[in-house]
Amino acid sequence: MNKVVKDAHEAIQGITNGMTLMLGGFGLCGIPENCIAALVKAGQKDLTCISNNAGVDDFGIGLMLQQRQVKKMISSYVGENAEFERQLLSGELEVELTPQGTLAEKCRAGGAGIPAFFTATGYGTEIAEGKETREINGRMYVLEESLTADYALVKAWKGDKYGNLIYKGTARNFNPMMAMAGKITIAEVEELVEPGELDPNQVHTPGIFVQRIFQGKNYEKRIEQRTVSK
Amino acid sequence: MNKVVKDAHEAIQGITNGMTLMLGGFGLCGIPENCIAALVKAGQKDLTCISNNAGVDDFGIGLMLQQRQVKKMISSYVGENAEFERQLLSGELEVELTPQGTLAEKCRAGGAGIPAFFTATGYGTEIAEGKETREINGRMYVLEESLTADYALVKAWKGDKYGNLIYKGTARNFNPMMAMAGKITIAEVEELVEPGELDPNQVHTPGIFVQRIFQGKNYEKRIEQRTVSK
Amino acid sequence: MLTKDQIAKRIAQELQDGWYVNLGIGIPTLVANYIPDGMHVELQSENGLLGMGPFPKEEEIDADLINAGKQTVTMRPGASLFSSSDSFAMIRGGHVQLTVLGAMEVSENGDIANWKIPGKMVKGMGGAMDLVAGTDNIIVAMMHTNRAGESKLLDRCTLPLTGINCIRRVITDLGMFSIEGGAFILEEIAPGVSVDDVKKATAGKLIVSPVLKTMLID
Amino acid sequence: MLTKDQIAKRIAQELQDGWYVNLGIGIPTLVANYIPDGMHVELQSENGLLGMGPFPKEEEIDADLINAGKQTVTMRPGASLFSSSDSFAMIRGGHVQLTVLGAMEVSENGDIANWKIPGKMVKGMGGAMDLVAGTDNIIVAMMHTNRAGESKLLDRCTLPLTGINCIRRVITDLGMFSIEGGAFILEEIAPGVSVDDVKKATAGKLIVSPVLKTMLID
Repeated sequence: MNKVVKDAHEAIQGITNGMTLMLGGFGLCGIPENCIAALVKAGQKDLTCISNNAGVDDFGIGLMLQQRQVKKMISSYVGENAEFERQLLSGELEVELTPQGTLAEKCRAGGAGIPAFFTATGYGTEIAEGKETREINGRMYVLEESLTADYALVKAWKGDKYGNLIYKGTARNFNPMMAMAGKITIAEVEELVEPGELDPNQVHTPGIFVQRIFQGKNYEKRIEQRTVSK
Repeated sequence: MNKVVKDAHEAIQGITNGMTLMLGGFGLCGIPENCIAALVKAGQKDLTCISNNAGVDDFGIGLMLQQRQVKKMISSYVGENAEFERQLLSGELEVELTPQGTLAEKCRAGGAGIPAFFTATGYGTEIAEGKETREINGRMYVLEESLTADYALVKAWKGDKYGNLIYKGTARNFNPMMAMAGKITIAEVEELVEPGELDPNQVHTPGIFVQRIFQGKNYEKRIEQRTVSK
Repeated sequence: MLTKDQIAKRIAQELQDGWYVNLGIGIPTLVANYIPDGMHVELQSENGLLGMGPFPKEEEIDADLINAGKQTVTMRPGASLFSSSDSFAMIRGGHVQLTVLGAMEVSENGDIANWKIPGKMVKGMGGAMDLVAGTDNIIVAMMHTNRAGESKLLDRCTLPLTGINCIRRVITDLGMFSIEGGAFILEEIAPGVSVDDVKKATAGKLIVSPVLKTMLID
Repeated sequence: MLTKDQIAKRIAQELQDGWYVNLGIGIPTLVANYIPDGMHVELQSENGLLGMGPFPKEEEIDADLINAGKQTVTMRPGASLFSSSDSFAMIRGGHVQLTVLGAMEVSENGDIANWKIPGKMVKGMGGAMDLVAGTDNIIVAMMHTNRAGESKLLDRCTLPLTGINCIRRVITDLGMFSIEGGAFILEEIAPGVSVDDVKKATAGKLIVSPVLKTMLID
C-alpha cells in the first residue's frame, strides 16, 4: 500500500482537460490550497468543479477562474468573486446552483452507492423544475441524483500514510463527503503521520476513501470575515 | 437545557404499548443494556423493535422476547435465539428482514429527513417484491423508504450533559443513525461528563439528536464469540 | 416602528430553553445578543458547528473556525463539529427547533423568496432552501417594505421562490404576523404604529387579530 | 480436491497490495491466514472496522471490539472505526476491492443464493445482499456439492436469491470457475481432480477453458 505522494504536483497527475473535480471547503475554510495551486500551474482546461463556493478573486477556486480553467461550477453560493461574475455574464462560465444541503447529500450519496434520493428541499421552486416530484406520507418531495467526480481534492488537518484523515474545526465541511465521492481522492494534510498514530476512534475519513495523500505546505488559510469581539 | 435523567427507569418514561423502538447494537456489542432491563421490568407490550439483531435467549432483546413484549422485529439477522425461533414459528412474532446496509441507511435517512432512496441492494430478490424498481445509469435499483421510531435507545461510551456522544470501538455500529432517527432519543453512557470535557472535534453524535441521557451501571458487555489467538 | 435590534429582541422572546436554533445572516444574527439570561439555547451554524459562541478575541482567532457567514467565531463548552451532510441531516431532519431568516418577499400563503433577483447577479441559495424545508418553526425577520417603499408582504411572491407554504410567522419593523388560511394575521403591532400604517404597507391579505396587542420590547 | 484451507490459499493468490477486502464467515475467513508476506491488505468488517487484525490474546480481549461474526478481534496500526451506515457506504459505494463469501448455490448467470432455505428457520441476510450488490469483484468460496452430494453450481438457483447477475468467480474444492456468457468456465482444476469429475459435479452449463490449468497451491 503506497498512497503517499511527494507534493501537490505529483498528486494531481492524471487530471486532464474536461474532467469533473470535487473540491472541499466552505468559503475559503478547509480548501485544498496546495492542489489548487498545482492545478493553476498545470493549466488543465474545461474543468467542471463541484464545490460549495467558488473562492474569491485572488484565492481558492478564484485562482482557477482567473486562468479560465473552469467550464462549469456546481455550487450553492458563488458570491464574493468579480471575475466569476464577469465570466458568468459573458457566457464563458456555466453555473449549476444547488441547495447546500442537497449538494452535501448528493456527494455523500455518490460516495455511498445511492444513485438518487428524495428531499423536500426546493420543492415548488425552480430547483425542482424538470425533476420528478412525489408525495410521500402527505408531503411533497423532489428526486435528486447523486454526484461523483473523476477526482476529489480534499484538505484535512492530520492524515496517516494509509489515508485516514482527521479534520479540524469547521474546516471539515464538505471534505468528508467529497472524499467518498471521488473515483480518485487526493488528500492534502497539514501533518502526515505514520499508521497507528491516529486514534482509530477519532478518524473522520477512513483511508479506504483516499487514494493519494501528501503533506501540504505554506497554508495561508485566508479569513474572509475577520470578526472579533471587544 | 436539562436532558439528564437519573436512571433507565426514568429515561423510558413515555414508552407505551404498541410503540416503535430503535435499539442500537450489533449482536450484543453496544446494546443499551440498562434501558432493555428497564423495559423488561416495565413490561410494555406489542412493541415494534428495529434492531440489527434480536439478542440471545437470555440477554439483549432476548430478554424482552422472553416477556413477550415484542410484536414485530425489523432486523437483518436474528439467529442465536431459540425463544425467538419458537415465537416466530408459532406466529406470535412478526419479522421483517432487511439487508444490513439498507437497514442502516433507512435509519440514517429517517433521521436526515430523506423519506426514500434508491439502492442496488436486494434487486432481483424477494426483498424487492412490491417495491418500485428503476434503471438509473444502466443499473437496476430498488426504492427503499426511511425508518423513524417513537423512541431510539442508544448506548455510548462517553456523553456530556448536552447529549453529545462518543462511542468506543465497534460498539458504535447502529447507534449513531438510530440516535438521529428517534423522535425521542435516550442515550445511556458509561461515563457522563460536564459540557466542555469532550473534544468537539471528536463527538460522534452531536447533542441535538439526544433528548435524554443518563450514566448506566453494571455493564455486562457479554461476548458472543470469545476468540483468542495463541 | 422597530429598529433591527428591537426586531431581534422580540424574536428572542420566542426562544425556549434547550432549543437548537439556526440564525441567518442580517437581523437574525442579532437575535444571539438577546437570548434571555439563564436560558440555554444552542446555535447551529450550517457549515458544521453546534454550540456557536461569540466572535473571538484577537488572540483566539482561528481560520478553521467560522460560521455560515464566513465570520470567525468561537465554540461554547459542549459544542460539537460535524460535516456538511451531517449538518443538513439535522436541518432537513427537523432537529432544529427554530430557524430565523431574512426575506425579500413573503406571501399570504407562506411562500418565501430570498435568494434571487432576476436581472441581478445570482449568488445562490446557500442553505436557505434546506432551512425553510427543514422545520415547521420558521420566523422571517425583515423590514416591512423594501427600499423603494414597496410591501414585502404580498399576495404572491414575484421573485423566484426559496420555498412554498413554509412560513408561519413574520416579524417586521411594523409588527408580528402569523400566516394562516391564506392571510397575514396581525398579532402584535409595534409601538407608535397604527393599524392603518400596517394596512397601507401590506400588499397581501391582512387580518387584524381580534386580540391585537402592542408589542412589548424592553 | 482442495481442503478448505487450500481454497483459502488459492483465493489469497488473487489479492493485490493495497486492496480493501471483506471476508465472509467460513472458508472466506481463512483467507486472512494466507495473505502473502509483505503484501498489505486491509480487512473490512461490516460492523464498523477497517484494519482488522488477528484474534486478541486473552489479556487483550475487548467486548467493544468484534468482527461481523461477533468474534473478538484486534486492530492493526492504521485501523479506523465507523458506524454501520458509513460501513455500508464503503460497501455499497464500491470502495471495497474484493468481497469473498460463501454460498449455498450459484447459477450460470451469476445469481447467488446464500441466506435462506424455505422450511428452515430463517436467520436473515445480514450484510450479504449489500456485499454482493456493492462490488464487481466477488469471489464465492464453497464446496462444489452440498452434503447430499448435489451440485451447488446450477443453471438456476432454486433457493431464494441474495443477488442476481453479480458473481463472476467461484472457487470450490474442485477448481476455479469464471462465469461468463451464461456458463461456468473451468479455468483451473484442483490437483487430483479430472475434468470428468468436475462435469459430473456441475449441474449448470460448464465450459472447459481452452487454456485449462492445474491449480498451483503450495
